[in-house]
Amino acid sequence: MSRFFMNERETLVEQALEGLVEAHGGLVDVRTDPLFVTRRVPTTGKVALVSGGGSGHEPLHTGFVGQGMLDAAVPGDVFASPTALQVRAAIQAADTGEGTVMVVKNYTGDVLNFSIAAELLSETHRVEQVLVDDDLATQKEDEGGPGRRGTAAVVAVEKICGAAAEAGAPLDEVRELGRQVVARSATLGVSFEACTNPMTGRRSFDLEPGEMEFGVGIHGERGIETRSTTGAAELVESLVTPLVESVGLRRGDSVLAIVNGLGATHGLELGVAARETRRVLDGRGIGVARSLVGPYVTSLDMKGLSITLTALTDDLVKFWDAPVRTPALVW
Amino acid sequence: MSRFFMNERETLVEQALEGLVEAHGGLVDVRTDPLFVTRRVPTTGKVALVSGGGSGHEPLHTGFVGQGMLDAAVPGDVFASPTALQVRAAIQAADTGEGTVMVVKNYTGDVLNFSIAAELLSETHRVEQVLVDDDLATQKEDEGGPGRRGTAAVVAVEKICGAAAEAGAPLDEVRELGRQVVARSATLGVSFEACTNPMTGRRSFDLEPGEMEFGVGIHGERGIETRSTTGAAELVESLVTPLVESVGLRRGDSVLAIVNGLGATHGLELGVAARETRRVLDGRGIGVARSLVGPYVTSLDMKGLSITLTALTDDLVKFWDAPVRTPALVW
Amino acid sequence: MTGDGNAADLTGAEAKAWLLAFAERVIADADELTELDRKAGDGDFGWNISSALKRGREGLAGIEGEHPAQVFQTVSDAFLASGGTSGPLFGLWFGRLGSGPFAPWDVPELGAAFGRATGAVRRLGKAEVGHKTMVDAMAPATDALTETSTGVWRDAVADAARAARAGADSTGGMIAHRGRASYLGERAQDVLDPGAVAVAWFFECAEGA
Amino acid sequence: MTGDGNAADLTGAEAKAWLLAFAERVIADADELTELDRKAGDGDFGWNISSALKRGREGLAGIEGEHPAQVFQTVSDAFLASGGTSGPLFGLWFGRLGSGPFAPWDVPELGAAFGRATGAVRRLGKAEVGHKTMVDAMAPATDALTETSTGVWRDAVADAARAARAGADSTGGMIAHRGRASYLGERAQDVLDPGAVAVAWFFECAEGA
Ligand SMILES: Nc1ncnc2c1ncn2[C@@H]1O[C@H](COP(=O)(O)OP(=O)(O)O)[C@@H](O)[C@H]1O
Ligand SMILES: Nc1ncnc2c1ncn2[C@@H]1O[C@H](COP(=O)(O)OP(=O)(O)O)[C@@H](O)[C@H]1O
Ligand SMILES: [Mg+2]
Ligand SMILES: [Mg+2]
Ligand SMILES: [Mg+2]
Ligand SMILES: [Mg+2]
Repeated sequence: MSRFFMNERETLVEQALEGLVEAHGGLVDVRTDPLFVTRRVPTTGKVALVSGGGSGHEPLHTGFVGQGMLDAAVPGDVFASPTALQVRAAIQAADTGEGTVMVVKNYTGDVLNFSIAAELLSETHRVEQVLVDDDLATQKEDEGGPGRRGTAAVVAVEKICGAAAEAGAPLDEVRELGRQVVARSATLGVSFEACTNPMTGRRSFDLEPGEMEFGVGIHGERGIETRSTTGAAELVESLVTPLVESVGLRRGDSVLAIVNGLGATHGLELGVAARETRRVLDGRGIGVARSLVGPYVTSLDMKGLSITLTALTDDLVKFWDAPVRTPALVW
Repeated sequence: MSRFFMNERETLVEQALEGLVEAHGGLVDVRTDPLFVTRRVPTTGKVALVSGGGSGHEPLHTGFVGQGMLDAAVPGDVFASPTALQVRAAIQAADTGEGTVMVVKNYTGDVLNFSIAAELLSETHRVEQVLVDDDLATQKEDEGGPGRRGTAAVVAVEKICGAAAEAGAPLDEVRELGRQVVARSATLGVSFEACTNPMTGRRSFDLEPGEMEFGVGIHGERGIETRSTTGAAELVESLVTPLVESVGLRRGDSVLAIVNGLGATHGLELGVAARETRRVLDGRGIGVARSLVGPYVTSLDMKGLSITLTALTDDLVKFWDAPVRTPALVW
Repeated sequence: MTGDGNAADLTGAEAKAWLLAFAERVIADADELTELDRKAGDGDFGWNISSALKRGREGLAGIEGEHPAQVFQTVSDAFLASGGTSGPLFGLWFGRLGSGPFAPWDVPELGAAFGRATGAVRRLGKAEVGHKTMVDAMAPATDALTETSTGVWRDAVADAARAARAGADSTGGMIAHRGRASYLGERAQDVLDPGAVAVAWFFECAEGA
Repeated sequence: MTGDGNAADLTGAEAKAWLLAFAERVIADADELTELDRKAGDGDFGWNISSALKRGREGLAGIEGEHPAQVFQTVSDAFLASGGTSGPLFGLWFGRLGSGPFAPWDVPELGAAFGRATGAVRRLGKAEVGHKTMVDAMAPATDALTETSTGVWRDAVADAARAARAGADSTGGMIAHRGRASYLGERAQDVLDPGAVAVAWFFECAEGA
């Protein structure tokens, strides 16, 4: 039996979105048939920013629709890509003539459905794609593979591209900014307890007491290694060190740090993680110029967290700091 | 072994607060020895609003410090009252001469320590108290008992008193507004899985598959009854019905609904709960004028949620809508 | 047969009858496709494609069938609303066909439409002939349509059907390079690719329509 | 003994010596108090009060002891930083004493200060004599201080100590109405209240100081 609070599985995502509108009706609106979320008041005369993916990661992406961030978000079923039809409809609704940038996390289904939607609109719409593949745990040497997964860096991409679009940047510039954020970002996650399947109530993997799963993604899959649990200081060190190398950070650089809860991680734990992240980076002479701490890209009720570092430039800081007004992010 | 992410238990709360400042340094500041959180830039010439209580409920209260809400928050250890010394120091720091309203959840330790702090300052400071006791599950007939527990209605109290104080309302008025909110509010919670003790990793109670605990508070204690799990529609009905009665809501009334996650409850689940809350109230002709949906008053990693209804007046709506700028609430 | 234009051209009504026949065939024999996907994938292909075609059939019931483009577009939408890998790829294929001329199609137009459609699937699926996918049937069928010397659409499609069938058969013996079957390597070598088989059925269904 | 005022008045130095003696006594015999709280509560009273008084001792080491108020205030802060129920209540008690005159205290001032302090504890703890709490020792001791006819502080406090001891002893046989012991009802009836015992120790410690 499931302990997941819902009515039927079939209506879960749509009913949850009705709740989103209940809570944030001033910011967002939900369209059905096909299902997607738009801004309450569509904005014209700017590049449209559209994203989406499987559900179960809330507030991603639907919580990031609003002024200064997404124009539309397209939710699939839990851990399943939205359909190309949904994506196409969302682009048609959001694009007011300045073109659309799609922010897509690198999963086969998402890439396929977003690309096909764009392809089908190619004669009427200018659609560009930013592929987010920040997860170091899935770094492989082979060229033919699916490449790295997309995880929490997508929040930075959506925030920064959203601000640029809002500021009137043209299509190519918004896309290039997004690609720049991706190129400057890396993420690693760790899990202390797997998430439970909403239908069966079973955990997606088991850990013995004293074990944690290193290098997890956001779909309940196992990571790259099962390790012994350690204190926060040591664990954050082991997450941050490969990120620093991968992004190529050097003394004097400054970063955005996203300390992301995977679902059931408590605010106290994320606070400690944020503190340790700063401490580790301080020790390497790298400045944490901005940080975002909270459950922004979740994996149902997984216990764990991910850390994302994005190397900043003055431009990126400017767009990060620009006002945003969405259900999950406001400043 | 614990799966709770931290360094040592002794430093947990303080390190988590360093993380809060890391993430929201523009809004809040942490003082140590004794430990409390203040606004980054103290505001003068207004009534000070101070709250606090045990940790493990984040973002409550430390996440509600900032413009339009609290001036200071005083965190105890996990599920333990802060000391009177902390409270006294926080009041001394926050009170700039217009007096202080303390918002206190009704638990013996909190009441004692806040009252004693106020008592000790009675010759130099004007300190008033709003006691929050919204939890219907602990309603008893006997006069001598500790009375109802304080839970999620405290968010409404802090928001509304905060706005009034910011608008320049005098001490008595801020206190009366807070008491009015308490008198017009009621809360009921349900748990699908108990929270785990950060040190032992043990759940505070066990539920068989297919069971849920009705009427829980926010400290992992059992509720009033173990019931069979039901779908969201039926469960929300069973939570909302007694609230409507207790608050004395009638057709045509309008409410603030707080749909609060207790820690490990997913955004999808809270969305469904918000939708069902609106549906049940609609069916009774009661309007949901405002809703707040999210994990605002948590109980570590408890799976479950609470629903709070506050009967609104024009005044309360005005203060609810007033701008707020805190780590956990911004509009 | 029905159709107001030249009998050699594919009319909307004929296209609609063709697609309805395809839907019927797939819905009737879905288990056969599922069985192939069970051996070489995750066993949902029959369900994916038949639920798409049930939706497609409903869509077709609601349109006149003015020209082939309208018909293919309707079926495309049904596939695009589907999950799995095959749903969006078939949706794209039919969607590209759906941007063909808004009038009966002569054989060169037919070939050009399928050329664009199959090209899009190859590009988006990153699949070539020999990768053991639907493209192994689509590509030779498309070649047959574009290289045919007949001017009668039924004859051209019959050529395409033969080529598609041969292509589908050739997937038995291939090691998959795309889709879930690629995880199985040699273990699924003997199994026909269900996507390719479905494409063969598609071309074959023109005959009775 | 030490002290610059009238030998009959309580000086800061004397108050400091008194409190240090109390701290020593409690720290040495904490287990005795813990044992009582184990029988009638949650067994942490000895630890709560002795850790507060260790902090208090450190605080006292850092001050001159200019007048009793400063001494009591210092000890108050140490208790206010403590958990449990007794920590804040003792913190309040000493805190109220700490707002007495900034000079040596004569006996009436001493009585008045304890009157305010005990009154505050009764009010905040909602505890009356007979409820089986620290108030059962505080109240009679305070009465003894305010009603005494002596003008010498040591004599007055000796009276108070006798009254406090009698009060503490009276809690054996009481059914608790406040604090954790109240959950146990008759089952803890025979146990002395540890808070009251600690108050008796407090007054008794003035003698050697
Ligand atoms: N990259 C690809 N390009 C073209 N066709 C593909 C590709 N991957 C899979 N296919 C086709 O999709 C079929 C499987 O479809 P389906 O069962 O719906 O997908 P899934 O693997 O997501 O369950 C395969 O038989 C194959 O023909
Ligand atoms: N309401 C009250 N008023 C006065 N004293 C009290 C009250 N409740 C408890 N006490 C005192 O506190 C003592 C217990 O202190 P302690 O062990 O620190 O508290 P806790 O019960 O929180 O562990 C009791 O022996 C009693 O003297
Ligand atoms: Mg399949
Ligand atoms: Mg599948
Ligand atoms: Mg005790
Ligand atoms: Mg205790």
